[in-house]
Amino acid sequence: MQNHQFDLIASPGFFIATLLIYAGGAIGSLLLQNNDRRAALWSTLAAIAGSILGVSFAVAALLRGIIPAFTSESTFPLLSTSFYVDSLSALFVLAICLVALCCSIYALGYLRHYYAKYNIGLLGFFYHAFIASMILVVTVHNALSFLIVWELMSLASFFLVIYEHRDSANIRAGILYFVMTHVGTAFVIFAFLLMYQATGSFEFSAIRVGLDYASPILRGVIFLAALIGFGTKAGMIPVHIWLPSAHPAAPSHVSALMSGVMIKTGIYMLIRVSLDLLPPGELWWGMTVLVAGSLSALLGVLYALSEHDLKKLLAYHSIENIGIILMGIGCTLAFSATGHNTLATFSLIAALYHTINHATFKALLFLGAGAVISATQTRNIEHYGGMIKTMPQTALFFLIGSMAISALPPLNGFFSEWLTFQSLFRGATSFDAFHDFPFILTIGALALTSGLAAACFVKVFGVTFLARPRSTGAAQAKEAPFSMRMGMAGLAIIAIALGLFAGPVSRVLGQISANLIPGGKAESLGELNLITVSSPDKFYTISMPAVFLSLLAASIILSLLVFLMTRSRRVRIAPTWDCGTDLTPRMEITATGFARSIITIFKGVLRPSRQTDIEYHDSRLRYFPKMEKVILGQRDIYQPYFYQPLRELISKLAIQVKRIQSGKINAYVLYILLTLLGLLIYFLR
Amino acid sequence: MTFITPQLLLVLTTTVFTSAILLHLTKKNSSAVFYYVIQSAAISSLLVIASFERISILLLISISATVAVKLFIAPFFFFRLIKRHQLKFTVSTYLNTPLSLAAIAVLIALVQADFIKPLLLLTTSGQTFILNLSLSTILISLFLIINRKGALSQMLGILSLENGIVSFALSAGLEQSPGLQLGITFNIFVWIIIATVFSSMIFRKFGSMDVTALNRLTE
Amino acid sequence: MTTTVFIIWGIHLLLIPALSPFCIGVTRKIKARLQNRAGASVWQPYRDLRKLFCKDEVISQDASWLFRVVPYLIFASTLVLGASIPLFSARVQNLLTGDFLVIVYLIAFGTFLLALAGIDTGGAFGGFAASREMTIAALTEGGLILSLLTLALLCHSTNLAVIADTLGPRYFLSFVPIVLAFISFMIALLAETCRYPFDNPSTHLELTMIHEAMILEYSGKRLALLEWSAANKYLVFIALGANLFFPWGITHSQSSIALLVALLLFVAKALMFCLAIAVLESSIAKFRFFRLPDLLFTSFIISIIALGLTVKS
Amino acid sequence: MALILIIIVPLLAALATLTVRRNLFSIQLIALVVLPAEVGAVGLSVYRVYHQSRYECGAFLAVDALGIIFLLAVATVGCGVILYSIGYLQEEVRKQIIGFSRVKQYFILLHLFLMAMFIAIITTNPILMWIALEATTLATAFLISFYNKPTSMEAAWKYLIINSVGLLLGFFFGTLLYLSPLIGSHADVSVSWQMLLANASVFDPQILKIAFVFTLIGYGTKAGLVPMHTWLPDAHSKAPSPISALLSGGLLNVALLAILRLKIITDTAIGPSFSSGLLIFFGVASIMVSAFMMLQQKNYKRLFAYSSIEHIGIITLGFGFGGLGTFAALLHMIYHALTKSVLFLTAGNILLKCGSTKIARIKGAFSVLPVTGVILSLGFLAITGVPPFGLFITELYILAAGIKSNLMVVCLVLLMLALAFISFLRHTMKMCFGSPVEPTPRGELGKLVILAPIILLSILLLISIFLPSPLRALIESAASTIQR
Repeated sequence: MQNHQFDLIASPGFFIATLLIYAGGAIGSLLLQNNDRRAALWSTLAAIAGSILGVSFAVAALLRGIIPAFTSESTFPLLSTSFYVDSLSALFVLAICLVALCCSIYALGYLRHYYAKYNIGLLGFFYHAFIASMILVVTVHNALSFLIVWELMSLASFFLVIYEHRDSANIRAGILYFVMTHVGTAFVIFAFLLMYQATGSFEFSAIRVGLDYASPILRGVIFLAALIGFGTKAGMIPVHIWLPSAHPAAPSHVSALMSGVMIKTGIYMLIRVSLDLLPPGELWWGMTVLVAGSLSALLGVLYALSEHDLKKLLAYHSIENIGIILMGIGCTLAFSATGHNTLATFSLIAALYHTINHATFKALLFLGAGAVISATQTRNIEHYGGMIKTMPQTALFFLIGSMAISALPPLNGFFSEWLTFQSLFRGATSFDAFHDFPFILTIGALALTSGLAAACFVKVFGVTFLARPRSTGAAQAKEAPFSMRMGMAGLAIIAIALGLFAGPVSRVLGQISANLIPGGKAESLGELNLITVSSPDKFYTISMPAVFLSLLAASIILSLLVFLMTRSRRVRIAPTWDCGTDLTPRMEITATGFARSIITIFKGVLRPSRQTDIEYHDSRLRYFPKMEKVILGQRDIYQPYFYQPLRELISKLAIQVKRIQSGKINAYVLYILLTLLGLLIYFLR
Repeated sequence: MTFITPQLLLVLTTTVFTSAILLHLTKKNSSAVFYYVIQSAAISSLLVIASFERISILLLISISATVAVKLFIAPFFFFRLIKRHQLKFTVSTYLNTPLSLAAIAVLIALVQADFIKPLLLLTTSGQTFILNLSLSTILISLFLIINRKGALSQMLGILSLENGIVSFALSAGLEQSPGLQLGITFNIFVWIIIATVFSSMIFRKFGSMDVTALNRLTE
Repeated sequence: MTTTVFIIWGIHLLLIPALSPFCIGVTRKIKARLQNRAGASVWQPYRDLRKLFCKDEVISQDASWLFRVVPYLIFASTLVLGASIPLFSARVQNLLTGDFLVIVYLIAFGTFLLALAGIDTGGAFGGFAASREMTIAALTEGGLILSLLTLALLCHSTNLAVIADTLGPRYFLSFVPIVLAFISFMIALLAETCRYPFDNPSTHLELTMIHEAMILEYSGKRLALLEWSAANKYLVFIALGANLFFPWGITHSQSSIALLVALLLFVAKALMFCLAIAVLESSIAKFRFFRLPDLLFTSFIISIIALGLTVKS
Repeated sequence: MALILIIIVPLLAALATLTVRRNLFSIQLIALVVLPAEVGAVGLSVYRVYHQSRYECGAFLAVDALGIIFLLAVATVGCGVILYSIGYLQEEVRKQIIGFSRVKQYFILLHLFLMAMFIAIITTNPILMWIALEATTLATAFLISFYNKPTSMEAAWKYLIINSVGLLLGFFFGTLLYLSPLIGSHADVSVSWQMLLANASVFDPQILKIAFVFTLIGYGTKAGLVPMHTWLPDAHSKAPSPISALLSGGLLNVALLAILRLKIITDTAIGPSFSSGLLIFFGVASIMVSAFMMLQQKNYKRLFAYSSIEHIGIITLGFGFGGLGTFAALLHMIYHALTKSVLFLTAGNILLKCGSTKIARIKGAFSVLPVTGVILSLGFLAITGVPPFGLFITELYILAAGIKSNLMVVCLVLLMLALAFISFLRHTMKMCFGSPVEPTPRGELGKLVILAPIILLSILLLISIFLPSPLRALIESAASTIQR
């Protein structure tokens, strides 16, 4: 590999140029805010340009290896704006820019329905700030600058969440999001402060070296604080509560970015902290992450099943997929803590691969959802139906996304779940019986999760796109504009490609992982080539191209054969069999009905709420119901059992504290006297 | 220093102290002002005597200003306030008299405690008892502000507190430059005017001088 | 030599689709006998398929392109499945698509598409069946994966061909986990292939059917493909059970005699499975839908126990 | 010379305003003239201090790096407030809330208030400082009761009494104790901070401790430290908004300066651990109580007032932690002065437009007051420590300075900061979005009332993103003064 070819692209100057384009996009769209069309055009074109630069920078950086760090001191003490784009950072920059590219192309058409309703210039400003701050988050190498850009990212995304501010639900979602992310950041700050205490520096490079002498307890505390802090951003259960309401509130291309990549910055930092800054880790770290991952995955998908709001449902799937990624990270931590370096490297590939995969297919799904929503003006999937006829291409892209997220071969979701499974299998054999069990249970959780995810996406796709339209909105929907379809097509192609070229991609990821795991060698991972992925000890072998091609070949040959054999048969189009009644859209299965059986089975965990409304033909007789209405909802267990009591406790405390301000001036002077005497007695005894 | 004999100092600080206690005991506003005048008179004579040593024009001005403010202007304002609003008996307290006295006893006991000892080293006359009395005056005056519900009594409490501090300073032998003394006196003068204006405004707005009526801001 | 391997490959590829209607026929015949009926001939499924291929087709006006494509994709997936699993010869160890997770997820691939096709026509039955099918499939997957994982861990490979090849010597060392895993696997088999107590493969009563309701709107060649795919899936499961849990008779030899013997042995094992399934089906009643999860969770738990008992290598 | 100018200009302005009869414009003109004079004088002093480290002017007036930072903060806020007051009072006159005589009274008192604060900062004499501070109390008492409502009378009365008690008891008494080593030396005019510092070694440590406790409580009352803070929310909420801004952005800091001056002496004599323990205690108490109080607030001006208590607590905490904390606390003080005055000024706009200080009565600030709404939300972000505003980084510095010695305190403060953020967020969101409770025409009130907060906010943003190195050098030298 002639590395110097990429020197120009993988240079700090190029990186800064990328950021400057985003800055220009942000300021430009703010300046153009009086003209919707121009602001939209400017902001999307700038974002596309910036993303292309970002993608090329990241690719070049990945191919070239490490970029020399570049640091510039600021006038603030301890704060330096230092960037260090190692391969892990480059990978995340790539993911961010790739998704941002497709989302921006999509936005070209999507922004149209905001014209004259909301301020496009502001949207452009925050959109650019958001992307730029995400890129900074994954490249910055100083804890203070990191915290600043991290907060800027939260801030920008907060404004994007409340962008459609005339809906008070969005404001509430934004508040919840900002509160949760701020509390999460408090934990992050705590973690970094502890690191500062141990090392006396906020530079990552100094922390990395300095923490070697820190006590295991301190490291454990830092790890837990980081897990909670970054877990909040990533949407880990039980600190996920902001996610299902915040992601749907934002404009769809922003939801795609938030779900696709923003929550991954939490994953990035978790990897950075637990594998780069903190090691050596301990076994219980891995186990904790595994448990958190299993819970998130399983509960996330169950909540998604009981959801009828399309974007909310997708948001819950983000929680599920974060859980799967966490499983991979948990394995990595457990392996690296016990010296199984090769296995750790392998597991990290699984986590990273799923991170990228989820970024692509979840962004794809959100973009699809955005297309559907802007066509029908509702987020309730019960009001869709039959849209595969009105929006065939959107449907195809959405189907690809659905199949990918359901981990169906030969798409990319399958491969990363396969990797995660394999890591867990290795975990189930590498430890003593006691420590094996978490792995076995996690395998079960993952198996159940992927099955349920498939069920859920049958529900989503079936109810949204198939059968007959259930509302006039769905019946009169129009296919999305060209640019929106382009955005989705881009992501769909990436999703297919990531499945097909699993070997080479894994090799790149293996290199990244090996850089992070001390003693991890990319060479010891076994074959990772275009055709097969296999372990050195032949524990596993798989060939994604073979799966893909055999399915393709079998289908083509089969169709040809059948076509040749049955050319003479006629095909007649007729109404669906209706048992002699008039078949109306109301007789189709609804999303509620579809998920009902699963929800009933898991009602112990899900605690669904049910609201029935029966109307009788004869209210005295009550035997012949005229109409029965069942609304299945999901009872939130986190609010009433954790957050609500916490809030009440704080309110109670606040009310008690309020008594200090009693309004009586005599009491106020008494405070002064008592403080004086108290202090005198305490200090001068 | 020669002009202040320990005996004289003792007599005067005792007067200050006693009038502070009497401020607690009285039920009539006019007599409270009267006790304050007595207290101020004691302080003023202390100031006058202390300044004999290094008499100067500026010092003379500052002392006469102090005397004027404390002995004449303040009572004048207060009596006018009482007269205008007929405030004979509005002196009410949180604690009744025995309990107030008990609280005062506790405060005086505190002043005798060990931790206050280092302060007593400040004395130049060698009589720690005098400093003790001044400290007690300070605390008792503070307690007066806490205990009383009347605006006038609170004002008197603050002034009495100031007197206590001055008596402490004088008995510890601290002196300020006359210029600064003038500034302080001017401050107190303005303070008395403002406070009187306020209390009469309060009377107009709230119909009484009872500060417990001022309880709307409670958040 | 290459020609032999090529021939073996050919047989391997075609064995499942060729043999599967026969297995269905045999199972039906045995069930009929157990019900004191004469039953149709074991070749009847072949005749049915031919008849369906010759018929014209009626497609619902509400159906989309998905409805038309799905039968081909499902059949293709069963073909890939058949080619990926060990059947009778160890000469063609499939190391490309033979991972057991690929098998499980290819099965899920078929289920997913079939459920979508069921919804696509907008009839009440299709959607209803799709819901049930996905519920069962979701809950089955865990048991299936974990039971196969038990074997994989015993053999230290997740490749089915390797498992079938290497499990034999360790069989009696780990008899208990294998038996437990087998029980779990059998439950998954019944669930996935729409057998009693999960589904009634020969029902025409709307309220009980799952698989039949999803393909209710299909006719002609597409129905034939779907019926055939279902048969393929049935045989794939039987082959998995026969070759993984009873890993004998797969030959390494290249001689045509040995191959023939192995082939016959495989057919015999498959027929034994058909018999066992038929007997099992005849001796139990269909479960109420909401009792099925209990059974599936049982399968799940049993395989977890099996995993716990596994001596890892 | 510049120092004398700093004091003389407001005095002259007050006197000139006194002579004005029935002419609003002349009063405004006088106020406008004060601005460049003050800016020039302060700028000159900053220049001198930056180059000479200390700038003296006669026996009584001098500034060092520590003083100049406070002078800078107070002067900046003061200029912003004067500018704003011109527009604000004009609007009030237009709405017939007040008459001409009140405007005159307001400006006289405002100038005197500024003058008193300037004196307190640049004087070298502790007693003079006390006098100046007491003068601020007296000057602002009538400003707080400006609207003559019962509640504003109540607030003013409480302000007067509590501050008098605090200052008398603590500072005057405490200062006396600080003067104790000079007994017998007949120190006349020349008592100064430097002299006290030079004599620090002759103190009895116990007396010094008592003295510090007294001064901390005395000045703490003025600075609004819990539990002596009780006057603060009342006064801030009832005063005219520009005065609230000046109270928060100026007065509290001046009181802190006095604490710092005495802390330096105490630390020199008995080591820093005693004072830092006390400062941490009051800092944490202030942060905790104010965080909880903010949660239940129904009145936005009170909300801002409690936030001032919180930030004074943070600053105190920073001084208590020492090290990097001192630097950060000084910087935090500047940032907070700017931010809080911006917030109070926007509060003034909202109050004038919507006529209520209740949070529940204010909705849709964005739609009614587009610019003020934006400034309010930016101010909210700044005050809760969200980047890019500087309070974020200074809070981090302060916590970082404390994590080594006071882990639990840092944990607690982190939680309380999050709580404060939550309460602020809830209240601000309620005010910014939605549609107005009563239909109010869209539009700002005037140019000046937007200009002043915008200027202050821009200064804040500028020095948050890029801290000028002279400023940093000044703060560093001030920090080294504090912890020698």
